Amino acid sequence: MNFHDLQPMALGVLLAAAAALVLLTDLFTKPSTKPNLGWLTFGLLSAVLVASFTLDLRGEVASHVWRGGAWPVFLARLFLVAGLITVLGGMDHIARKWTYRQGEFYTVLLLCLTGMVLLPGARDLVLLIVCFELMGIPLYILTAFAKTDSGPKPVEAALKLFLIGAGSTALTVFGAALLAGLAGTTDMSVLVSSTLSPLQGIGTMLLLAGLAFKIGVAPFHMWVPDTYEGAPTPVVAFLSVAPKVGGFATLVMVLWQALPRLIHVWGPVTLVLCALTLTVGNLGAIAQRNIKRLLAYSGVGQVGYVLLGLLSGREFGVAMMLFYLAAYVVTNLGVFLVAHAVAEAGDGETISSFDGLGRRSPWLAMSLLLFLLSLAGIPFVAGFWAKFFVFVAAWRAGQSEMVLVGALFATVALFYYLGVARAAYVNVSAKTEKIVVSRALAGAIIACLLAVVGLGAWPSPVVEAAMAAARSVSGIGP
Amino acid sequence: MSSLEISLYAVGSLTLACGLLAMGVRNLVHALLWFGLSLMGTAVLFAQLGASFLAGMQILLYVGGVVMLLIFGVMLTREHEHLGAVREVNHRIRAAVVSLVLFAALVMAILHTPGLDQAPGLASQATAGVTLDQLAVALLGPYGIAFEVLSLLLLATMVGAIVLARKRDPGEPTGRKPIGRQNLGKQRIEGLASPIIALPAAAASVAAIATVQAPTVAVQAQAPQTTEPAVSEHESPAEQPTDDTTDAPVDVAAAVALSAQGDQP
Amino acid sequence: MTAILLISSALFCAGVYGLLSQRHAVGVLIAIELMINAANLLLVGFGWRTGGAFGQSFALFTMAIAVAEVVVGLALILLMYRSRGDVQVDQATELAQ
Amino acid sequence: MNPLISAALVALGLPAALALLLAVVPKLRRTGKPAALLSILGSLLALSAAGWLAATWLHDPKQVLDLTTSWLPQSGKSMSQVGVHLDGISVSMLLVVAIVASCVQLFSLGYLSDEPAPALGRYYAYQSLFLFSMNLLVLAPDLMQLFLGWELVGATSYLLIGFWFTRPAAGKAALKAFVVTKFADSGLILALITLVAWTGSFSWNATLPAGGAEWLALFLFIAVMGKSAQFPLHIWLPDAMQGPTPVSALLHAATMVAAGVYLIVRADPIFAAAPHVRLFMTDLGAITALFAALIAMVQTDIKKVLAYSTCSQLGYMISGLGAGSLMGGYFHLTTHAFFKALLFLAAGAVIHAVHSNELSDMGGLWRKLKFTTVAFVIGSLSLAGLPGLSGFYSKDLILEAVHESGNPLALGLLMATAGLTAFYMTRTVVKAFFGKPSHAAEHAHGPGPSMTIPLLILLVPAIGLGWLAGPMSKLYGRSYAFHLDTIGMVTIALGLGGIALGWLIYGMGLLQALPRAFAPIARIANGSTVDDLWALSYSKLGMGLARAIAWFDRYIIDGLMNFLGWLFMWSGQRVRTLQTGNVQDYLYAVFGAAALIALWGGWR
Repeated sequence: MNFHDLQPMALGVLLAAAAALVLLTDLFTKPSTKPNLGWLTFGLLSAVLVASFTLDLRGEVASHVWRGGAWPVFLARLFLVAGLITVLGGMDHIARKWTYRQGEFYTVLLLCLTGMVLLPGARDLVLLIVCFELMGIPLYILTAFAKTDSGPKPVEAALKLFLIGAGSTALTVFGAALLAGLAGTTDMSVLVSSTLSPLQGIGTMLLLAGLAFKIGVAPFHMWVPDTYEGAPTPVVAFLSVAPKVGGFATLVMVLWQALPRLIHVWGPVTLVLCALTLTVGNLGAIAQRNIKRLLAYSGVGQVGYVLLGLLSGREFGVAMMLFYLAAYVVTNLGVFLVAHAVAEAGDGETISSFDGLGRRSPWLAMSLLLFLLSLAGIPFVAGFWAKFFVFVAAWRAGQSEMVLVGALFATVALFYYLGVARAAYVNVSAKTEKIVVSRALAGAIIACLLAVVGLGAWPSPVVEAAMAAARSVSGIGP
Repeated sequence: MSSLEISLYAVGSLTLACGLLAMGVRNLVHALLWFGLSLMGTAVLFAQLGASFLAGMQILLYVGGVVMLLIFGVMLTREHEHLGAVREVNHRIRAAVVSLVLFAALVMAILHTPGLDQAPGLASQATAGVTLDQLAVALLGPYGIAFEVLSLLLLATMVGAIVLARKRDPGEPTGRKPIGRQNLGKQRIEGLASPIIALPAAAASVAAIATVQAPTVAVQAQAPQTTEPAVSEHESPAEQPTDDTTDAPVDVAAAVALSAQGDQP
Repeated sequence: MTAILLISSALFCAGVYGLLSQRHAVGVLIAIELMINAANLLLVGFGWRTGGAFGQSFALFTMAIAVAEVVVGLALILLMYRSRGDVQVDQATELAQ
Repeated sequence: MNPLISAALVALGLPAALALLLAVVPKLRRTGKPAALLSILGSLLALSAAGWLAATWLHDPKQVLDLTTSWLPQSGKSMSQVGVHLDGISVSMLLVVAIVASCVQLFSLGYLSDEPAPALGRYYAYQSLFLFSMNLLVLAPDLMQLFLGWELVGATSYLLIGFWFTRPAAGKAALKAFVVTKFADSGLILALITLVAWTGSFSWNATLPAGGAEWLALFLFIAVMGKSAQFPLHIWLPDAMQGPTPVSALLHAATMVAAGVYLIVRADPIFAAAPHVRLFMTDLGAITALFAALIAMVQTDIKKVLAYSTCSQLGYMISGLGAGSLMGGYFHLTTHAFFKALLFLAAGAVIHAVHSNELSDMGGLWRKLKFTTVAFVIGSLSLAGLPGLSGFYSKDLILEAVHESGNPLALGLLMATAGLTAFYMTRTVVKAFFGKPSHAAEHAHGPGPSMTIPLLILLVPAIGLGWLAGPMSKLYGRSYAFHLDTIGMVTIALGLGGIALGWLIYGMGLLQALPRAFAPIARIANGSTVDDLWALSYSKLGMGLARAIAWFDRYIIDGLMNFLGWLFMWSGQRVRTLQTGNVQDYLYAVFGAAALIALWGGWR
């Protein structure tokens, strides 16, 4: 194995090198210049993103263990965009609150991104699980990064995430052990080549349960509201998008690529989980007063739609799922960053803290409105196409009942999304001063805004890219 | 039933009994000891199945590392004084129901899966076991990439554990009052910084031990596996002392400063 | 092989029981370790049955992952102790509803 | 480029440019009057473009012009087209929208003269946005662009209903309108989904799988029910009257609510292949027509009377379209747009004069507001279907069509509605303009020229459009010549009877009038029995029924929606309480679910 053999997974290698560089730089940086670490990370991430366009990332690594191509590249770009926006939006918060441990923050974040970027190419169960853990363990750390600075809540949030996450890891590993053991190999392309047996069914289910935790499928979502509420907002913004993308990528690879023959086992279960997720997410959000909890439940609801895309079949459904994820990443990051901006101004995290935002900071309020509309799936912002395409895919796959259920809950979702918008535009607040938003955070919000509006006006390029990615993943395997 | 099976059942039920006791006793330190015994039982099972290297690793890593760490954890959080390690009865019944449902599902599936005891490899290779060389080739062959990624995982764990466990960040001014409900025990907690830093060392030992095999493999497989993997592979062992040396003294200094402060009022 | 499967399933379920009934954070960690240990036993058993190195290799990776989780978990438990003064997982209910 | 296309682009682009300008230049918007004049100028230019187009098409009705660019290309072929599509149907609608919008914008200048300048600027920005959205909808070459316009129109409606957002009722009404119409819009989204899933494009001329047209038509009709306020999704429309009156005239009477009807006209190829849905439309339209007319009888708010009357007339249109008469439904849309806009604007002038919506605050206004009275009365007569006025011809067309479709039930309901319509409009006219003036009416002041000119303009089509039914029919690709037959005569009789009855009861006072009118019968039937019986049957049965239906509407239909809202809220609370905060309960859920699905996995 030499360096050229690793070319297809160059993005992961570059990210790992970036993590090492940030860690080393941190060692030799005086506290006063530490805030530059954020910009260093931002620059490195941008460079990797550029590299994803310039390098040739096709081909295989180490005899089928890792495979490049359109699929991992599409997902890698999603992860990188999520990372870039998180770093940009959280930079000032991180520099102010955690001045002396920024280096570690960015190192761990970059390592997490490394795991994510390597995940979609994995064609071996062991590599898949290790990458999945490389994505997961840094998230526990990042969630707890506020430590005891502001009371016990962040620690509790991280502990809940960790305990359920570690339990899910045990489930995943046990399920994977059953599957790999019965097949006699860890190569995912031949995981179910022998005759089907009940143990394989159980293995699939345990694996599914372990993975479902990461994406917050009900009833594995229980940690979501608590962790979102307690953890620092920039981390939550990242946590609410990137691991979900990773989790769904893993599900596609496990369910559609490795275990398509067991669809009679996981298909109905996923369908039920999808319906349950839509119900719990959308109903749970209605009664919330804390904006982060509301967004947590709304995120659970959104997962239901992504799951619908995943269920809807190989190429088209997976492509539409990818588009949904792309729209979801920019939208959800945007809405969390607006909430972050409001909270940073000392207005708290309740929905009533948005009161009068329309008059205090019209641009912030307008961004919030557009993000909410996108989440609600109102034309013509990114979220509309996302829902629309997923529904089309589901209809084509014969899931018309789920389309009706999804449409019903999309209407229910209006209640709570508009509740927030109403606070911003209709409710009156005693406060009149403008909310000061730092330049980096404003830049991140504007980037999300442009993406949401741009995807709404012209979704075609991303749709085409998602189709190409889905084609490249479904062309492999049995 | 063969003699191997009988002995497997015997050791297995001992292991299981220890595991159940670990989950059931009220004293946490006792639970840890039962847990250690259960892990040893697993090691014996490994050895019976021809995985002697793994049995050794099991003793080294789990019994020597994890159990000791957990005992540290119990001691340092001073919770061994509380004996109520398990929850109320109704919670235990609830837990038992869930685990029994899962067990029932598993047993049912095991009994309905044909051909478990007659696999092609069972007769020929099984008795011989997998040699260390074979394992090493696998670890750096098909699992080479996973191995590299694992080293990144350990690096992340190490950095994260250090940054979470240390009381004060290096370079941070010491004027701030610590936030925490239990100020009484804080001097004692200071001591935790170093064991927590030591933990990753234990974790990294997996990587280290496997790395020992690397030269053998390189020779045996005669593959040019030299240049690149070294970058990330040696990252973790290389990084670790650096972090140790920079963080630990500062931490100790901070701890001293803090305890001095804490003593004054 | 049936023996190994039964033993490891029972161990796994013992871990599940512990996970749901232990109230001490370290106890919960023990339970998780027990579950992963059961998975390891399964892997070694399957490796023995098939005769490849995949079982033991997989088990080694799993061990490393388990250790990494213990490390992070202990750091979190320590933080919890610092912020709350106890490590009873069922007492940490500041974030609810 | 074809000059006709350029004219269409002017009608489409100018309002958009103005809305954008007013949105991004706050300074201009806050000046109020200049912003208003700019917006009015824009609408007048759009009107002249539309007028020229209409004149061209009247000359050559068969012409079809397209300027489109492909949007959402997918896998080599194009899923959707955006641009302008000009044919007789779109051009005539364009003209209707332009005339009504210009009149309303002009009228608003006087009506909202008391508003602060920034609010006025905001209002006109919304107005320009509305004109753009409506034109976008009208000129749509396929369902996707129509949907775009449809949603934008809805959003503008939301903004305009909530224009006085400091009033809590306005905010609530806006939210209600949004949620109800969004609920119905999921029908349109479903239609889009099925259309693209079946045919791969959004064109309404595509060939559908067997049975597909019925589903598609059903989904489209659900959306129409919301937008065009059909029972039971009509509940948002009366509440929407919280907006300024000219807005009600433009959006909630003349144009936006008619968008649903326009959608059915546009998607005619789909509906033509869906006989079951069309039958349903005929019946539901007739039910809505009667239901709303009954409720209109007991309303005390002049705008609510007109709002329910709008529901009722939309029911006519839907019923006509369901009966297969594209001409009838579409022509009634056109005439209704003018006379209802006239009625609303006249009502606006009245409200402006007495500062109240309540009929009880009016009375005897004809002395003060002579021109407004004439306009309102002519509008009412047109609505009541008096022969010679435009409403008569279109309504007659619909009734003929329903008759021919062999649906006696719907025909009966619609005929009854015709009588009721005349009755409640007479009631309104008498209560508002005749009789004893109230205190507020004593001090009423007449409207200024910016309010009378629009009324004058709208009077012309409200009176005379009926005579143009022949040429108009060519625009729709149909042919038509008026002839009076039994249905028409019965309708006339019913209308006149309704007017007479209303005049007897409200104009002269029932208790004095009836004994005299029925005197011979009364003498035979022993004194005052008939009188009492009539009074009883009227007050207890007739009005009682109307009140009961109004109550049903308010508490059951509306209440059902509120109940649904409550149900979701309640279950939301239940989901919330599941979240105990104890991580072990969470683990229990996770592992419980895992055990259950493992059981399933092993069993399969």
